[in-house]
Amino acid sequence: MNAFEDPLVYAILLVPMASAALLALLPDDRATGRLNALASFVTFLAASSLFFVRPEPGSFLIVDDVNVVFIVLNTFVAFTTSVFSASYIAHELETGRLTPAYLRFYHAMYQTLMFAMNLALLANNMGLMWVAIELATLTTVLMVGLYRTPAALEAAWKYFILGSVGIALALFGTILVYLSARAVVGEGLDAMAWNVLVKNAPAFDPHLLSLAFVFLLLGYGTKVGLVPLHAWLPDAHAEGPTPISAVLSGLLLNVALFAVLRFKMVMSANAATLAPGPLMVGMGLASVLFAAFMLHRQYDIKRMFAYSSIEHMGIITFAFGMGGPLANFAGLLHMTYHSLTKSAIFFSVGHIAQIKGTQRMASIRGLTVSHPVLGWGLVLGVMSIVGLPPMGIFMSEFLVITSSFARQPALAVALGVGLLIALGALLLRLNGLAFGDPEGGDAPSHASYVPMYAHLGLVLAAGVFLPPAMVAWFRYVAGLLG
Amino acid sequence: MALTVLLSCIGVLLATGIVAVAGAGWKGLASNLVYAAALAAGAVMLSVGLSALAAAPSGAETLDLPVGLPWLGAHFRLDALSAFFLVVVNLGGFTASLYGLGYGNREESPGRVLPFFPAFLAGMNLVVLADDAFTFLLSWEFMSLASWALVMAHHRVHDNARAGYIYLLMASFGTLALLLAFGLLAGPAGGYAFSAIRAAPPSAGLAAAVLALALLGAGSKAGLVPLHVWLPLAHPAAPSHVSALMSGVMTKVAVYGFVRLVFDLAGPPDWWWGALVLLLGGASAVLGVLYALMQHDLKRLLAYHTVENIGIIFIGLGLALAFRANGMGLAAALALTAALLHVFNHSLFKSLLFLGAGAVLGATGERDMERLGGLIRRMPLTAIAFLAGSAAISALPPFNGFVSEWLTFQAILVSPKLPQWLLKFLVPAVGATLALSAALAAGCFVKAFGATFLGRPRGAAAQQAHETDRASLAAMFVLVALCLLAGLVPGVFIDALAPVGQQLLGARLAPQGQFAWFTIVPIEDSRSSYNGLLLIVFIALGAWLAAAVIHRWASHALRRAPAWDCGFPDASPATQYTAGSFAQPIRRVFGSLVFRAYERVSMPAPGRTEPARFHLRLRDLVWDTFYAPVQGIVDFGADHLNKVQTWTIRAYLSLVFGTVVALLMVLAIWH
Amino acid sequence: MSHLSLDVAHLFAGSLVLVSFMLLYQDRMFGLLNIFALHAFVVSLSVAWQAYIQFAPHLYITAAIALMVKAIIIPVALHNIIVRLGIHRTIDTVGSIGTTMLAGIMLVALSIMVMLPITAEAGTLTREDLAFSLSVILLGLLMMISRRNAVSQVIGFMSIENGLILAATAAKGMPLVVEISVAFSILVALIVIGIFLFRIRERFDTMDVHALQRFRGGHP
Amino acid sequence: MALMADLLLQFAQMALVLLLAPLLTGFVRTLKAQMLRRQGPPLLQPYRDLLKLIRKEVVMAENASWLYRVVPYVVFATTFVAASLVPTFATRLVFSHIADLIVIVALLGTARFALALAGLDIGTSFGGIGSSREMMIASLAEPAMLMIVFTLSLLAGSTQLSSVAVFLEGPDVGLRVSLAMALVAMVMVAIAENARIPIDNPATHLELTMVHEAMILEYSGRHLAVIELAASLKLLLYMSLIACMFVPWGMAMRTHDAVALALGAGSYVLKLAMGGFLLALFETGTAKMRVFRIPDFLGAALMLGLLAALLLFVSRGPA
Repeated sequence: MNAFEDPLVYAILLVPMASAALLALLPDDRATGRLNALASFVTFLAASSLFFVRPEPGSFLIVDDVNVVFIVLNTFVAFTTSVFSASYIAHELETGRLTPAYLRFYHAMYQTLMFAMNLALLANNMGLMWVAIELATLTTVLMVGLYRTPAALEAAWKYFILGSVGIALALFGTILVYLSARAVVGEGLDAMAWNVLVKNAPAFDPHLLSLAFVFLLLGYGTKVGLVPLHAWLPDAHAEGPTPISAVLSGLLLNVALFAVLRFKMVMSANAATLAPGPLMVGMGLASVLFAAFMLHRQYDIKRMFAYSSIEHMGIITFAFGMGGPLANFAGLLHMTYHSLTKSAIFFSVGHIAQIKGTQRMASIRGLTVSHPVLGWGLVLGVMSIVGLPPMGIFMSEFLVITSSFARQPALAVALGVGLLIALGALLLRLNGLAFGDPEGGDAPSHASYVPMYAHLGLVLAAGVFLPPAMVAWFRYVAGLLG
Repeated sequence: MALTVLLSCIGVLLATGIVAVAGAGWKGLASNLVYAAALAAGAVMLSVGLSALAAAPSGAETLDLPVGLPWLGAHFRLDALSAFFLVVVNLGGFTASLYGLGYGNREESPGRVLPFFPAFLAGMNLVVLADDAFTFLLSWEFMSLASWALVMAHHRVHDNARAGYIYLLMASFGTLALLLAFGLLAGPAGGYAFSAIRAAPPSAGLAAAVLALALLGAGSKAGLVPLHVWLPLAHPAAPSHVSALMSGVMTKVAVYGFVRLVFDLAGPPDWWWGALVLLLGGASAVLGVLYALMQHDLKRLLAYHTVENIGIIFIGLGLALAFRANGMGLAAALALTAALLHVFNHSLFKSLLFLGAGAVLGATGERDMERLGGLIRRMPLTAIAFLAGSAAISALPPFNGFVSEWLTFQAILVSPKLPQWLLKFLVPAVGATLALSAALAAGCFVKAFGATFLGRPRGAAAQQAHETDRASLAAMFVLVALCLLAGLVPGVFIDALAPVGQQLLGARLAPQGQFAWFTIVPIEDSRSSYNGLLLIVFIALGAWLAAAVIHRWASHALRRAPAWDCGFPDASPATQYTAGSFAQPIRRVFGSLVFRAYERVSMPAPGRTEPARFHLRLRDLVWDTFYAPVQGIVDFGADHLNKVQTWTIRAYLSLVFGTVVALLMVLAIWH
Repeated sequence: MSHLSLDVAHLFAGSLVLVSFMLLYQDRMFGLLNIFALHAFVVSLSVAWQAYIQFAPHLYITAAIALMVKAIIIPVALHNIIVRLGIHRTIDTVGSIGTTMLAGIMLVALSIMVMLPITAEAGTLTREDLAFSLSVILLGLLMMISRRNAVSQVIGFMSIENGLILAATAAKGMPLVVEISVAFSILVALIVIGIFLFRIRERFDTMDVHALQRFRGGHP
Repeated sequence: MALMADLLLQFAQMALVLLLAPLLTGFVRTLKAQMLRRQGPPLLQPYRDLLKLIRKEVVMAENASWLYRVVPYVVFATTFVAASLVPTFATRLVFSHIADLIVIVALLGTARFALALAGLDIGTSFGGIGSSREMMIASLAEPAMLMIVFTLSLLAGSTQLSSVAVFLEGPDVGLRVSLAMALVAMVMVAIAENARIPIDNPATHLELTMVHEAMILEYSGRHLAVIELAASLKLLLYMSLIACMFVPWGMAMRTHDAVALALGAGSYVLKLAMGGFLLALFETGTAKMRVFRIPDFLGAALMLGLLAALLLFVSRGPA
């Protein structure tokens, strides 16, 4: 296998690394935010160039139809989030919730996280991917605990422990996959390279593969936040800085799910293995229903949307579990739309929490009256996340339900009911948040609405019209996913 | 060609909405602009629809756009059915916009109305034109969303937020049902285009499921009992011209959805489909009007009447299904014509009534009839319009409401020819409910008109009321004229509907144009016939005769004197009958059965001075039966799952451990 | 590869499972530490043996790391922590030791059952080693959930990790083993530091339920 | 020429009902009086009343609106048209195509609607009582009436009164249980609709018991005259409805020659006299019932009507 020669791809990895080091050293707390955004932007440019150049896969890194969209999406959301984070963090400094020292740490960690996630997406080696995801977990753990409140520490600790166990399980699965591959491909790096694995999967030992998939699903599923492995997710979202909640929901969950997908491709290439579908459908459905009910008992705005993330991860897992070109396509679409929408929601939530000085929904009212731009942004976001047209999520949910109802009526109905219950909860809260007579504090905040509306605009546009190239990639991947 | 025009009009509407977001700043200008644009677009689309309906037999026109679902695109189709509903939608849109031209200047929060009004119109038009499942549902839900935003326009008013919430929840429920229906029709391969579905109609079992889902989906939007709960909350909450659109037009779009699904896509019906639809229709008709009688909020009363009329429409549709299943083409055409004609008529007089209610609301700021009264003197023109509307909705000849109900009765009278015994017995019973609801509706509108416009003003607001603006009056009187027209020369309208029957059933009524003096003869001359025109002529002649005779010979003396007060002079308007007391006898008759009504009068002992008290408790059985349990289940589940949140990390780890072990066991067994 | 070498590898793997059981059995804090040190020592031995029979010198690094970090440094560190934070010297368990042991035996049986159908050609000594390492992992999990005390839970986690190292080294010629073991050592180190920093005396579940309620936004 | 004759016939019937209506009312009153051993008013008293009324001045409440003055004419016109469309002495009159049975019922509904509105217009409690009770009664009477219509038209396969009459006069009817039920129901409805005892008492002005009279309490002079005329027209209408639906014999059906017409007219008058007599007999025989017993009475009528419609299938078997 030839050496991997492409400066762009290295840029995607090196820019975050370098800027992380730089940001860790820079004392000035004014420029860092902008620098952070700039670095993310450069990364995004480098990533989007991958639409046009398609380098040869190497033994450690690879760019193929499977990950190109996710890399671009990842870097894009990272960029917009960094823009949002600049305005968010400025406010945190003013209110003194964060000191410059922590700020440096925060930015360095932010870039490290980006590096880790890009690496996980680009990795052509499952061991490398594992290391990258572990690194991402560690950084987010540190970010979640950033505020040092007892609640934040508790959340971070819980996240850390559960994440570590998950990581351990995932590693065992990885080892098993390697073993099953070694017998066919032979020892060495090839036995861990995606492109090789997918090619030779039919000859692998089905039992080892099945066993491996169980561990991988549980291991990376912990990161995805599937019920019953979800326990860390709501606290981590609620207690960390909002930009991190946005990145967690919008990107890290996707990355973990992406890992699961990679392995599912290997699985589905081998006919004799235990069908992964039922497992995924079961966990997905469980997540949707569980989250749907839990949403009715949320009083903290960020926790609520964290649970909605669990719900949507459930939908996506359900779709991939269902399999078939339509459902897989829908799942990929849903991954994209969800990360865009959910991060947009967290952007608005972040500003709202800053303006109102609280995350308790009971004391936030009438936003469309007091802060129209922010309030309507939130309304739009929630409308989109519950799957109301013309936003894109409607399209993916339409495809999931219709395509699965013809095959598994009961499951599709259960999914629909779950969606409906969740919708009920979210809309009920939205009523209180956005409408009625305004209530709650009104601290000044130099919010930047651009990222939020950019995301929503994209979701809206995608709901009406999808670019053919994207469709082509997704259909190809959907085919691979079996 | 026609479709291009229509879609560009829709595009204009959407653009207007977006412009309105920007231009919400200057109030008057923006509102005039938006409503003028909506008016123009409505007029154009109305004319297109009419011409398409006229030219319908020449076949359907289709158009594809490269948007929406990739690899499918957005399909649009203009056939007789959609042309007819296009007319209904845009007629309502036209008049509502006309009203809006006047109302717009009174709106206190235009920023929350103007962007969504044209979007709402656009959504309804798109639904009618859509020709694939995705576009259909997208437009359907978009329509719901836009109307939801309009319901929330006055979100600070008490209960409006709740109304909007329940509305959006029920709308999503309906969409889910339709989603599943289309999932069945399209199959796993995903043939979402209606043409593909027509090409491969579902098997009998699937078709039955589709019917059930269509009833849930379209029925919930149309307000079929027991799915109607959101309707009387949401429709009144919106600004009045939007209420007119929602009640008069959007429910009709829902009927369109049902007809499209069941008559066009679901393949040949089974006879019991008709029975099911008939039952639901009959229930809606009676319950709707009974609920309406118990209301004292004018707009809510009107909303409940929408439920009643939807019931009447579905009775017609059910009959059509039953006849079609038995291959009785002509009878089916008759029933369908009756239903569609009632769709048209109801859209007319319900819009009219809501606009009238809006005028009253604008003039007095009151929706509560117990505080109104005597408005016939303060706002005579509105009173005339509202009276005409009331007469029409009470199915009084010579107005249009009577014609469609008369046709429905004629269809019912064909039922003995049905082979199934169940239908034989069911149909006359449903006829009885239809008659009952018609009679009760008359009572209800005597109450509504009497309490609002007649008698003496019950409050200061009613005393200082002023006649509403010109544009609103114009909108109302356009509708009055149409109501009369459709009542006097129904033959013309029946003939206009013929292509729809031709398309859906392959049968049509005898062309009514052939009969002299605009007589309508649905089946045959010796069986039944009706002539509204001559009827009104005779009535006019009779009235004129009496008047002439009297003014020839009688004394013209007229003296104004106080009304007879039994010798207890009391000027207080509180002594007159209120809406509540008017409905009391009927409540005594039906209340205990339908509402579990409970009355208690506490009379002070003789000689005591404290006032007597009257307690009344009504219960909404539909809510208690169908909705409260659902709420209970959700709360139960939420409460119990919620405990998981406060577990310890060790407990969570045990969860993980348990999952691992369980899956390993699965694996071990699978080997 | 001689028969003997296989048997020795097998012996180490088996004895690791045995030590895991000893961990489960132990209910005194310092005794636990010592047994864990033994656990780590056995792992490093087996890794070293693998390095020897696979002629894979880089595995010696892994062995060395295991020996250094887990057999010496961490036990000592934990010992200090226990002394510093004045943690109870006895471990309160969930359910009796006996039932825990029983569960452990079932887990071993389960892991063997799961591994049985794997074809031998997947690699020499793969099946047995996998069965053993899987049982070590499961036993570690069991320990984590059957102990109420942070230190012993950490030890449970580390025994899981030992099982993973065993599996990784047994998988002949697997790349990145060293990197992975390094990454893991960092993870463990962080956990230990976390215990120390956050003063997590008794449990992972630090706060009482009402506090959790508050954190979970439990009150409207 | 033939058309002229037809028109003539039609107008003859119109005139006939207009002229006969007060006479029928008077006839019933006189009969009742004599059954009560009273002298009673002369037969032509209603005509005198009408003339008297239209010569009196109108006393109208101060806040009566324009609606109040229009209603009497509307009520009269609709009732008159309805009455003149019911075949009396001959079927297949030229205008019979304008309206069928359902339309006639609906026309009466229009009249009632207008009258009830007038009752509310002044804003006194009497008008309110009258209107609300009237609508309550109607809400049960109208469906009952329509059920009867169903029964007959299901039987005759037509809602066209002429066709119904022809069919029922024909040989292939025989005696039917459902017909009997329909007749009973019809009579009950007729009593209710015409505000006769036991539903209402046209003679009383005791506030708490009256229904129809309460609505028109404020009317006087020519307005009252028109309303009274309309009331007696309504009575006549129901009589002739019953006559033409249940005892169609003697009407001029096939031919419209002089003999047939004379026969028809004679039989019609005879039927009216009979009906009036029975009505008087019934009214003297029973007492007025409390207002809230009325629903039971009319509910019974409705059930009878429905039963009649359903029994058709039993007595006839599948069509």
